[in-house]
Amino acid sequence: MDKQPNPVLLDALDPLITALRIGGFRVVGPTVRDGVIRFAELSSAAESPTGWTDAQEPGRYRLRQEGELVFGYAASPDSAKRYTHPPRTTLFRWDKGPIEPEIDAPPTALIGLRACDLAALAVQDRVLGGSAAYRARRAALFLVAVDCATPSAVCFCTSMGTGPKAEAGFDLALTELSEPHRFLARAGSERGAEILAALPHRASAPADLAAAADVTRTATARMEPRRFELDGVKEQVAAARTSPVWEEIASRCLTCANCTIVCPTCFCTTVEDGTDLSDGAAERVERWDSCFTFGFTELGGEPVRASGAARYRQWLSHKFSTWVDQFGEYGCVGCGRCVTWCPAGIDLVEELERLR
Amino acid sequence: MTLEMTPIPYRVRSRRADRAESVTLTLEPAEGLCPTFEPGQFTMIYAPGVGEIPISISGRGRFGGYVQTIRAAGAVSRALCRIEAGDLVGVRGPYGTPFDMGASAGMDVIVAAGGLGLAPLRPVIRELAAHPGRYGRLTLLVGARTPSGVLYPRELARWARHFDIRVTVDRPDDKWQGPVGLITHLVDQIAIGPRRTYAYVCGPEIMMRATADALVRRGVPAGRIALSLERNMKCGLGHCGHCQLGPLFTCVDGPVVTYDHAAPLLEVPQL
Amino acid sequence: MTHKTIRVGGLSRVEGEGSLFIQARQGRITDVQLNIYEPPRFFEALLRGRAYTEPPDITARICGICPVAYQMSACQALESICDVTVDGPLRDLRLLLYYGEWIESHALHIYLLHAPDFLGYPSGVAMAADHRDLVERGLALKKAGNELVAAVGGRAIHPINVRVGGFYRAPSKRELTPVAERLRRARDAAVATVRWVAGFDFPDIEHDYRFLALTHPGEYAILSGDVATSDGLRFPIADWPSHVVEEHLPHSTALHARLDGVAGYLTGPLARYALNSPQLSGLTRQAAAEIGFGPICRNPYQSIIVRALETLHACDEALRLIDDYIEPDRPFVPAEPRAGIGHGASEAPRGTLYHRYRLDAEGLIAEADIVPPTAQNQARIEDDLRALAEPRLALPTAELAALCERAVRNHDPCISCSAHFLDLHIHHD
Amino acid sequence: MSVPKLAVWKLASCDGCQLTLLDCEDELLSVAAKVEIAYFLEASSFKGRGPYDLSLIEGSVTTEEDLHRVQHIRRVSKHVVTIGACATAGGIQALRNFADVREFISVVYARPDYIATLEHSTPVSAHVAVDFELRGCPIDKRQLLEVLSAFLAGRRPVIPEESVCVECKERGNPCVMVAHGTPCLGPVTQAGCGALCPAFNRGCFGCFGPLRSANAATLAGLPGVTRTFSDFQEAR
Ligand SMILES: Cc1cc2nc3c(=O)[nH]c(=O)nc-3n(C[C@H](O)[C@H](O)[C@H](O)COP(=O)(O)OP(=O)(O)OC[C@H]3O[C@@H](n4cnc5c(N)ncnc54)[C@H](O)[C@@H]3O)c2cc1C
Ligand code: SF4
Ligand code: SF4
Ligand code: SF4
Repeated sequence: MDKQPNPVLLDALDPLITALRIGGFRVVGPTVRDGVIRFAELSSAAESPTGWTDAQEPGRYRLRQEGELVFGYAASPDSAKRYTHPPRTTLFRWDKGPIEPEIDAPPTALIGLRACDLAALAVQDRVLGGSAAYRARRAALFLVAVDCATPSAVCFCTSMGTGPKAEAGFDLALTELSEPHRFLARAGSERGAEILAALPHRASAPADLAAAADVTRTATARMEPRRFELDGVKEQVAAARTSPVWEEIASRCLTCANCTIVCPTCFCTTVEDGTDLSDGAAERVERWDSCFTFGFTELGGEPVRASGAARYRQWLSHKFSTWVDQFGEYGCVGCGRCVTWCPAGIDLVEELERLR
Repeated sequence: MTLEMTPIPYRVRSRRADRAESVTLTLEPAEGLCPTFEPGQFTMIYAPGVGEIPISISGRGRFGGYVQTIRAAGAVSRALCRIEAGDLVGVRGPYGTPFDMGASAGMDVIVAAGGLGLAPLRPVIRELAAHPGRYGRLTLLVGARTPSGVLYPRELARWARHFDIRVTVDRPDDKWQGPVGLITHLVDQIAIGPRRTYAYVCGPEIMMRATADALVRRGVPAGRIALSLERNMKCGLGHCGHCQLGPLFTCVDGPVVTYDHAAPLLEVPQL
Repeated sequence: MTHKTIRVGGLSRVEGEGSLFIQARQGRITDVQLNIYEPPRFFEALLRGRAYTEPPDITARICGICPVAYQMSACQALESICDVTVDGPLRDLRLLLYYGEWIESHALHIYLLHAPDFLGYPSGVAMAADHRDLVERGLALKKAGNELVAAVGGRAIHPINVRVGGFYRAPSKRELTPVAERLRRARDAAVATVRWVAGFDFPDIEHDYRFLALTHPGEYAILSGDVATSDGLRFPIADWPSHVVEEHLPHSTALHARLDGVAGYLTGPLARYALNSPQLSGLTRQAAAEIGFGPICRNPYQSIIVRALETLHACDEALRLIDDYIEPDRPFVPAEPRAGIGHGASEAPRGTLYHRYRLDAEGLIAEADIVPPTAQNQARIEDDLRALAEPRLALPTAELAALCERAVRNHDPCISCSAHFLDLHIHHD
Repeated sequence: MSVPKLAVWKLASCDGCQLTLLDCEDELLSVAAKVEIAYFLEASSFKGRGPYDLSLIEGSVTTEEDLHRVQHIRRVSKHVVTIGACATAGGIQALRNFADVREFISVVYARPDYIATLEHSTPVSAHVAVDFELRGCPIDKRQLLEVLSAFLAGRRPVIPEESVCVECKERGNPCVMVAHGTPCLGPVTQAGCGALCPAFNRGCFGCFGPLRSANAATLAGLPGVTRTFSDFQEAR
């Protein structure tokens, strides 16, 4: 976009949801379900987690009611990955030749993505951009980001340089402000600007902008205790390939793969071949895989990375070292999901510091 | 619409069971022409309903198509070995980095193959043999488990016109008169001018490392030793993650790499 | 011909593995043994020392055909110790789950195990070659039952959603809607099944059975009730041990049960029907009237009709429960353990299944006792065989053996269930 | 090609796994059209003679007689596939895979004498060569069908060796361990059930047995998990 119009104030989310639905999008946003924040299809803002916040620490996540914010929680177990890179897709059926299914890419508006989620999408774009199916699903997304106000105790986007404010890669971005409760909204794309212009809105005042800056300042300060120096990490991790620390981590790691599956940038997949019992037609399915599964590197019946230490090393080294070799950026965006959702509570930031 | 993960139907033009417990297929697209390839590249071959595996391209068929040699190692390769002339399989590719034929121009060339490693080296050898003037001394070292495990025996005889060929086996039979033992012994036996030698190596990983190390010991720079890595591959596109070796996705950054890049990676156990 | 021995090496189309041995001398049967050679699995022993929360998951593994029955009897016994009552929508959910198991188990027996006897096929699958539509109807009926169990219990075999006090998670009304759709079709299939099996050719045999079943004032008893018998006995479940005594017979890993000192009573569909048939759903009673089926049936071959009626009842009642279902506020009633003894019984598809537990103050199981229906029926099945075989000893052995095997199948014995028994013997030592 | 012969055998077990075959209501008749069900006592009085192309065995070996039976089955079968936790793990025997937690677990067993008894409950593979082991208590219907169609197509069954957590995340369950503090065996248990228990708000109790690469010692150290862990071993 050529010129950035001033952010405007929205008093409620419902008109946005309605406008997006009328615009042909399935609107997906945060809801409270079974004790966690989950993305689900929304028909109104009433389904949002208003007044809920989370407490996260390694291996632990709890929701509690506090405050009045709609987006007063940090990264949820869901990320945009499910929508751009679904857990399971049929690649083709084969009956004397391939029969490709339509790419399932319904226009979807994702509401509530954070700066780290946007950064993760940018990372995915670089890794999976060669895939036409990925591009189709990606192009079908309308992204409504929210500036992060309440990072959790595991977040470290400031260290990775990815947040907490949404800077780019969105159609719309909101800053949620209180007293009075309102959203400062800015467009990041033409279509975002169009939607915004059509919504009931008010002009913003300098005080609103100041309040928004304050949100980011407070959020940044919350992550200060966890801040670490990124410079040199790539080389240090590569140099630590034979460190005894990997073995020590492996004694705690369950090799369960939770960290990789929740990570918004982890992209590994496997394929499964099958035959239909009734008509004998063959089918090939692609599904999420993880460098933690035993057979991932199987070669001639034996895995190359047989030990848990080798598998943990692969995961951490990829995120902070070899990803940079391959794509010129880090594979981690600092969302902390892998830390919270690791049942053994392994904190990769802590491990990183020990490896340096 | 054809997506990158969807194989294209290829017909088995001919099938030959090799002495070496492998099967050599010539595959042609059911429609249209098959893309060009460079020595060292591979395709993903799909046995419908069974699975898809990477197989190196060993050459062009007489009427076009890819010649590919497959050994029955597991379920998918077994299914491919059972396939008959006229059957359809799926093919994606060619993929991967090739052996750099320009890099060895004007030099002595050593080609070292262990077992099935001769399959991806066949186009290299043919290229060298086709332009003998372009290169210096040509040496072909072949290691096999048994005498009958030596691939392409008839062609070997033909290549002898251009190459100094030496074959060694692990387990000789009664008729075997040649050398017995590791291919590295052959490296030690040949004359090498280290500053004007280029080597193409393919075989099991330990064989490649031992051969490359032996060459390095003889003074050949690691940057002039090309080898072809083998890793678990599901996509061939750098999307599935399985074939990663340190900073490399073996399917797109490899399989062919030079030893200066590979050595520090292969040294680390379970990388 | 004075001596005759009939052996059926591996009884087929029954659950679990057993064999049959009958010996005759001078025209009289001298020995009938329904051998349960299924190896013992020591469940009661295994339960000891374990937490009171565990029997629903562990005892389900006694039988893959009627795991819900085990879970229900176990929960009831344990809840009685914890002094917890599970009622309202949670009890309805339990009934739903149980009806699912009845539909599944009865459809399996009717279509795949029993009907082939009447139509002259070795199996349901073989029967499908000529009667594909019938077998498909049976499979669809069975599937409806399985889906109901899965919707409430998580999966069809060894459901995971049952706990002492209720469930881990209550299904939403929305989750039950598609099941209701299928059940409506299943109910039609059940009506058709009643009509179909009523037309079979039944041997004209009646036995003077002594029936035992649960009975409940509000419903055709399945989940709970008092124990009642056809000769007028009636007692609460807690009195079970003073009425039913088991003895170990050498030829079987199961025990024979005696009711007030007399062996040979029958539990199961015939017993339930005889004692409670007026409580069947209106549609079910109507179907019974339509085929001219009386309120009591003593012909073991016609147990297939009773199973068909019970299947219809289960579909009908399950539909009513889903229609009336209101999601409970909480999926379970908290149940704190204390020291004590508890009894539980429910009507497995094959009959009354009794559990007794003694807990210590920490809630660990000090003693467990399980009496499955097949063990109770074993003596009575042997009596049936005696009555069947004695007048037919002149028949060729193979033919008589086939008849005997068929007579065993009438009672749908579940040998897997019986096979955890030997430790009872150990346990009473 | 002649129609392959299928046999289904039962040792000490609850019948649930062979019932799973009969529970494939939509596929049963398709399967029956592709194979000859030559021996399947629970379903058929027809007892076809061997040799069989594929034998499915349910149940564990607990007696001398069973031992002879499995040897016989092996002799008359081209492929032997064991189905279910009893046949693949023999119940409590799976504990030997966890030598490091054995001591920890032994505290749980109030009656070591019974353990001695159950130690005689061994998986079929302890006695004869087995071509494939299908896990689960009970086995999963989709996986059973996959094994059958793989056998018919002459390929290796696609039974992923991954943790229940992978399926759990795929299904979109909240992690009961992290979000609710409920002990869960998912991280060290092989997938196959579709992460059923977490979907019902309870912890996995290990129906599909330990993951080949499981770090059980670590899980045992997490509070509240050991109890469940030993349970799953015994409950099988
Ligand atoms: C670049 C390259 C070139 C090659 N060129 C040749 C060549 O020219 N000729 C040749 O013979 N070989 C070649 N190979 C080796 C060949 O690819 C392997 O032998 C082949 O992959 C073996 O596959 P398989 O299915 O037969 O064996 P398997 O080892 O049984 O399986 C192979 C793959 O399938 C997976 N798999 C198998 N079963 C399952 C299951 N149940 N669930 C999930 N995954 C499963 C394995 O993890 C593995 O990734 C090459 C390999 C590479 C990397
Ligand atoms: S590695 Fe962990 S912190 Fe980094 S992006 Fe992935 S889940 Fe988030
Ligand atoms: S780091 Fe944690 S989440 Fe990742 S595999 Fe290990 S235990 Fe599982
Ligand atoms: S609930 Fe259990 S299975 Fe699911 S992710 Fe958590 S630990 Fe793994």
